Amino acid sequence: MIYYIGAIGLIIIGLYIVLTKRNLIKVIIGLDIFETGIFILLVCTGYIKGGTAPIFSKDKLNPSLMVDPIPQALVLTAIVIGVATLALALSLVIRLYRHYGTLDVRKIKELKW
Amino acid sequence: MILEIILVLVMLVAAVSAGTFKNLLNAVIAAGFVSFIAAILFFLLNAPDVAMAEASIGAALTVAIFVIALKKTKRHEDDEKNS
Amino acid sequence: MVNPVLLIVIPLGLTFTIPLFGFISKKITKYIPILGMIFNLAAAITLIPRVLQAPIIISLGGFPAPFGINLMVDPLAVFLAVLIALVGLMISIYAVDYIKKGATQSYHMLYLLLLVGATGIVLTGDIFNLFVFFEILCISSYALVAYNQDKPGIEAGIKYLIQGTVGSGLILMGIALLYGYFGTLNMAHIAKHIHSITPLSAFLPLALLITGFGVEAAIIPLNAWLPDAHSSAPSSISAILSSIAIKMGVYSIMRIIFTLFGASSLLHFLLFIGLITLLVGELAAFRQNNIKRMLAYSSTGQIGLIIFAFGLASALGIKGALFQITSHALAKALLFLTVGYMIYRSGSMEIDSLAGMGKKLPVISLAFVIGVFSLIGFPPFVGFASKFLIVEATLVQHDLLLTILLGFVLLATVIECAYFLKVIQIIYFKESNKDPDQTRKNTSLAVLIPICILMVLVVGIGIYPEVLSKILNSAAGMLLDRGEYIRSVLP
Amino acid sequence: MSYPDIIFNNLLIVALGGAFLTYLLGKVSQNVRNGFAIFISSVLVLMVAGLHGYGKELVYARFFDHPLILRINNLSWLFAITITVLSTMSIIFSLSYMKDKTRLGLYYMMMLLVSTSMLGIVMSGDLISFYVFWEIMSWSIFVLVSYNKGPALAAGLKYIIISLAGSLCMLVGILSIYGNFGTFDISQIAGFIASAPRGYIVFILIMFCIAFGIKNGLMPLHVWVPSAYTESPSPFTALLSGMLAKMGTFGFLMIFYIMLGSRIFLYLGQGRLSFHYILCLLAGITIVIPNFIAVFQDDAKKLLAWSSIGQCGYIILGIAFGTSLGLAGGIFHFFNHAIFKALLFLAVGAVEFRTGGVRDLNSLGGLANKMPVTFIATLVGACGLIGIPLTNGFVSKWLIYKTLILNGSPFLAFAALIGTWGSLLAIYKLLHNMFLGQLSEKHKNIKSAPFSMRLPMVILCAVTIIFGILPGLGLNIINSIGISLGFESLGVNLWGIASETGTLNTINIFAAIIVLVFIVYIIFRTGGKSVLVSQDNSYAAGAYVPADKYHYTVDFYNPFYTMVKPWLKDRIDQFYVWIGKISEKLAEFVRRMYTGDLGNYVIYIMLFLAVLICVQLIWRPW
Amino acid sequence: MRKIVSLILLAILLSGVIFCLTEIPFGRSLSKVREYYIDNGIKDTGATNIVTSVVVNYRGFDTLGEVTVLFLAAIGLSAVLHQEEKKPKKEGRKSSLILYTGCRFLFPLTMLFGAYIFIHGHLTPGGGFQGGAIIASGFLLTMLGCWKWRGINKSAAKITESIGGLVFVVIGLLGLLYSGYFLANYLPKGLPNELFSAGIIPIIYVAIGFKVGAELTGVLDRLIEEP
Repeated sequence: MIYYIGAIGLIIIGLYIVLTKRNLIKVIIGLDIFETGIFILLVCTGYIKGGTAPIFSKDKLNPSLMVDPIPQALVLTAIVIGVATLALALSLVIRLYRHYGTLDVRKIKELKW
Repeated sequence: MILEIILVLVMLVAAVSAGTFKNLLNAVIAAGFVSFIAAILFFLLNAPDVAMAEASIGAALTVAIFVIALKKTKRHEDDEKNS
Repeated sequence: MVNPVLLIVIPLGLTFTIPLFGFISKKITKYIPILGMIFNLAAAITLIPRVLQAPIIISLGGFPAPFGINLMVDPLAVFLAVLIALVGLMISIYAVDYIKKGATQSYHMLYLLLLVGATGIVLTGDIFNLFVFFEILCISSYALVAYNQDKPGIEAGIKYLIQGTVGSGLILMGIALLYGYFGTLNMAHIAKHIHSITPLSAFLPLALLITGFGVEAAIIPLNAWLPDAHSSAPSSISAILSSIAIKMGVYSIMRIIFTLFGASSLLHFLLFIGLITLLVGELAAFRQNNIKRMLAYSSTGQIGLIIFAFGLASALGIKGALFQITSHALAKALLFLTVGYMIYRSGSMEIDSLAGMGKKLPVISLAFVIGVFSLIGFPPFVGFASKFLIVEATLVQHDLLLTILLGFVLLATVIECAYFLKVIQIIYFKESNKDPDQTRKNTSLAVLIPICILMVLVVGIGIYPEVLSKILNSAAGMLLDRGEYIRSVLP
Repeated sequence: MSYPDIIFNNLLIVALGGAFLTYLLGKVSQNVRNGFAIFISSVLVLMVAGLHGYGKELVYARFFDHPLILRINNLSWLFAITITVLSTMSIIFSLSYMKDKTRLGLYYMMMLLVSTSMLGIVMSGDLISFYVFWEIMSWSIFVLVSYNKGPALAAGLKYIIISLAGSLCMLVGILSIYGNFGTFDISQIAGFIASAPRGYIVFILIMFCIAFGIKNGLMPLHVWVPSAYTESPSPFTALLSGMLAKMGTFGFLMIFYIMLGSRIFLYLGQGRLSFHYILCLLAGITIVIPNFIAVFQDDAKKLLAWSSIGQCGYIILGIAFGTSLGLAGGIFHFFNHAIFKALLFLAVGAVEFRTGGVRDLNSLGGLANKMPVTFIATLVGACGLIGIPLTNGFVSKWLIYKTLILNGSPFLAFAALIGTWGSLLAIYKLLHNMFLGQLSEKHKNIKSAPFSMRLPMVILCAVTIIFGILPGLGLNIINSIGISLGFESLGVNLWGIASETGTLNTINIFAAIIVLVFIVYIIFRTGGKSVLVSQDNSYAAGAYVPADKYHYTVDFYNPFYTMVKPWLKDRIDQFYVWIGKISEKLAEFVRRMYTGDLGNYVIYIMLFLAVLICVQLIWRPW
Repeated sequence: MRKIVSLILLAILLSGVIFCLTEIPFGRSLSKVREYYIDNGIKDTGATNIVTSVVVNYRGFDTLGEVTVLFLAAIGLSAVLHQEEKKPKKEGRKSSLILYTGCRFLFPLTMLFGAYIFIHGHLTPGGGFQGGAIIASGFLLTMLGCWKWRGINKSAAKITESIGGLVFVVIGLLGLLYSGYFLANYLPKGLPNELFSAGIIPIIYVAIGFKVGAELTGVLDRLIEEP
């Protein structure tokens, strides 16, 4: 249960940062936290109380208690996608800073209407 | 159980502070800390693979990329390039 | 017998080889996308007759449907794959000559990967796999929008990226909730059990997915990235974004609503969203003086029309929507390519700077006119056929409300006519104030070929729309019939 | 396979191919192209003439799974022959008129394309091909109207927007017919529609009438006409006013009497509220007001434009009134108006060509001696327009009056009469200000119109007079049309109509005119001679007045104008302009939604999500 | 103002999420496919680490896409940060001796650790991505700490990326060739818990490891070079 709280908390906090902060780096940090929250949520859906990791490291393991491996695979994928997006975003931010001299989204308004 | 509660609370606090820190470097470090605790939580959730991925990618590389980007741009949330 | 998975894998492999070729010679790299797209086009066309009998299920890794990932190749998917390959081929030919500066090698890789993502989206039958390919599509388009590193390009790129990432985060959240409910990712499997939970508790995943994909589909008010991205990207990228990428968002939304959730009663709501999108898009385009921005807003409007047609939820309506997708893809690609070349000539995106193009670039201007007429829906161009189908589909339902909404749709068409024909008058019947610079005179073949082919297609399909009728009928039927989908994936 | 079959099967192909071939030949040489354009148009005349009295239908293509049908009957034939003749005339006229213009290939191709699309319209046997040709015609007109740059662009834009609105209404009508009856074939629809509820029929009629009324310049929808007629090149204006606007007339005929049939159309609603009576009232308004607006125009083509709106009113009145006499009058007036209005526009074009593009009536005058043929042409056209006996206009107007009086609708008759006064004043102003009065200094050494301009004018004059003297030529066909549309026959002979409803015999009138002319001649001979006085020996208060001060064509009808001025504002046009302004403001407002602020955009996304959730929670669509 | 609006919107979202999560009991997986993977995992793929078998084999197509996304990030970065003229490398500042020695001492160990991780991906937790990330962090260490760092060998990194991707694709296509399914596990499964087992999984994971390492390193290197 507490994990759910953590996950939802991260999601909400992350989105709140994205929505309210004006600094692009802050926005990207918010996205990072948001995605972390989703990862926890996703892993939680596969959790089994008192279960074990889905690895047959030794023989005497109860298969019915192994947690669901699928969400872990998904999260693994999602983490990599997240870091890819993040790297691209930051490289764009670096270029943007060179063009505008600021990272304040209120001041980055060349394109509008 | 109590450990998990503490961890989650610390994580949320770190997340909030990542939002509130004016100094972006602190914010980034706080975000990395969030990922780090998330990795621990993953481990507690019997997801060692995810834990490793989160620790190595989320907590280490992400922070590194952030720091590099900060080095290229600026440290503080609302100061301008003086040029 | 060509395995549909090759449609995704061969271009992907070619992308990986591009750097290796790059070591041999820089020249080769820009022809590789053409190669891949030619293969895709041929393969997809060969798939059509088989798919018309029965949808093809490809289970990857040899694991049965709910356990492994499976490709669900139904007429709709094949049709869209053909469309992607066709437009992609045209634009890659165009790019051979158009893309000169910048990291050209990276451009071609990103472009090919974008098409891979689009093809994957239409072919896959697994929701998380859909998400992955969607990410491929989005990330490559973020990078491509910012390709020519100028001020607007970068700004548009970062804005697009932030909005897109929020959207994909929402999608991932929706997938997480779906997995929490059903413990499976196979779309057919979810669709089978979708009614095991109350609609009220299924609404959040639905809303999350619609919003997430809606960002890419550019439905009002999620389309804020679109005009910026389209106006500041290289024109070839604007073309591919406008004719393929946003359609993929629409496709995903439709897949989710029709097949995954079967939420057919939500479609009435969709009707209004489509109408609002249409009107706002056309009105916003009305007062633009940046030609590419105008085209971008008009794309929003056309998307609205497509969603409206889908919202009719009748076989005829869906056929009309698919036809509209086709016509808009062809016409808008044509428009962006021609406008791109005009801009490259005049060196400015202001509409007034296009004056006198009718003399300078006769063929290009003719292509522009044909594209515009097709968008407005004048016969005998392809746009007329789609508009015909949509109006017919609206009227055969004998619903007063629908007729009134249709009135608004046609009003939007009139607005579109107003601003587009103004541009045509400027191109043809205004004297250019400054003489063209003599440095770049000859229109290169690589630019002319795709434009001419698209022109021929726009006119040809417009004169003989029967060509697409068969596959579109079966595609519409397939999209409406969830049971068939589920049965064919999970026997 | 007889000749008519061959002609009929290949007519549109020849027309279309000729259009594109003309453009291509233009790349080779100018003269070849011009010659070929004339050749093609005259070939079309011959082909259509060969189809006289020939009825057939043929499925020439399929759109989706609907067959597209070509069909020809007397009505189509009458329209087709008029189309081809007029387009030939205006193309011949263009030879010298357009000589020094640019992008002539486009011009000639579009002229031929327009006539092709009109042939398609009148010969289309199903609603899809009707709509397709209609739209092709619309955008070709758009290209041709905006052909003269400058103010023409605004006119063209105004035209195409209004026209598109109309044709979209028509599309709605067509497809809703299909939705109800499942066919596009006009003759089949005629079978089905009898059983349809009256309200639905009225809806369909309104949808179609908007489109046709727009093309025809029916009163509340006429706003595009003056500017478009004024700005387009004169030969095309002749075609536009002569034929293109009349496509609306054809549409009215088609939907009222072919698709609905008179016995349904005439009994929609009862008494004064019946559909056709309301249409007649609109037509009456269209007759009165534009004719008087025309009186006060100073631009020759604008004047003619307004007066053709008025004349279209006569046509619609005759057609919508729905008696056999009225129908005959309407159709015949369509034909006559096509002829003499084209004649007038060509004449004005000739003057414009010679005087170097001067259309302002206040600065012209006294050209009668300089350009005699043009003057005669204008005179004949004017007589036709007013309806002087021995011109075709007289016959058709007489038929219409007769109908109105016989069927006892005094208001409409009065309106028609007033309209005639208006047109009389207007056309006399045109005639006088251009040809009579004082020749202004700068037109002293002006040459007569070139042959290629005189030829079409002469031909059209001849037609005008012939059909005035021998109206039976036209009335025979029109009578057969009326019969085929289910009206009782009129006793038509070569000299007119001899029936108990209305007797018209042009022989008597002819004799009377001869006698009258003789008497007048006698009177003038015996009466005091008028003495020509040189201008120089006339003095104003003892001061010598230079010759050009005598230019008394300025402010023609000024007192009358000051009298009725307040009633003659074109409020409808202002209304449309107001709509345009409003929509622009709206567009400007909507754009503001996209503030360049990224934060707002993300908020939009969350807003949409929240709205979706709320919709689901409250409305529960699923 | 903006804060209030966003709080309201997030509150709506939060209510919705909570409403949904009441339907998803915590700690009790509703998965319909879990048992299948747990039971047949070893038999199908031969990997004792079920997550790995899922990642590489059951859902290998996702992983291909995932690799592609990372690849995309790398080339997108090079496209966005592309410079026409190559400016001369600035001298990296001299770092202290201790740091320098420490880096040089740690770098091989990190490499080894990463390699171990992705080679044993099918037996123990971890795999190509984790290993690649660790390798990249090793390079990062040298970039930060080493004296006169003058960039990695770009072309080598490129070649590694391409080869890695190609290996993945080619193995998949061979599967299509042999057993008719893309990414089918056609190699001998071997015995569980042995290094050389699980058919194609180790090969793919090694390829992924190299690829990911090269890509992440390239990304970091590109970012650091950016003036």
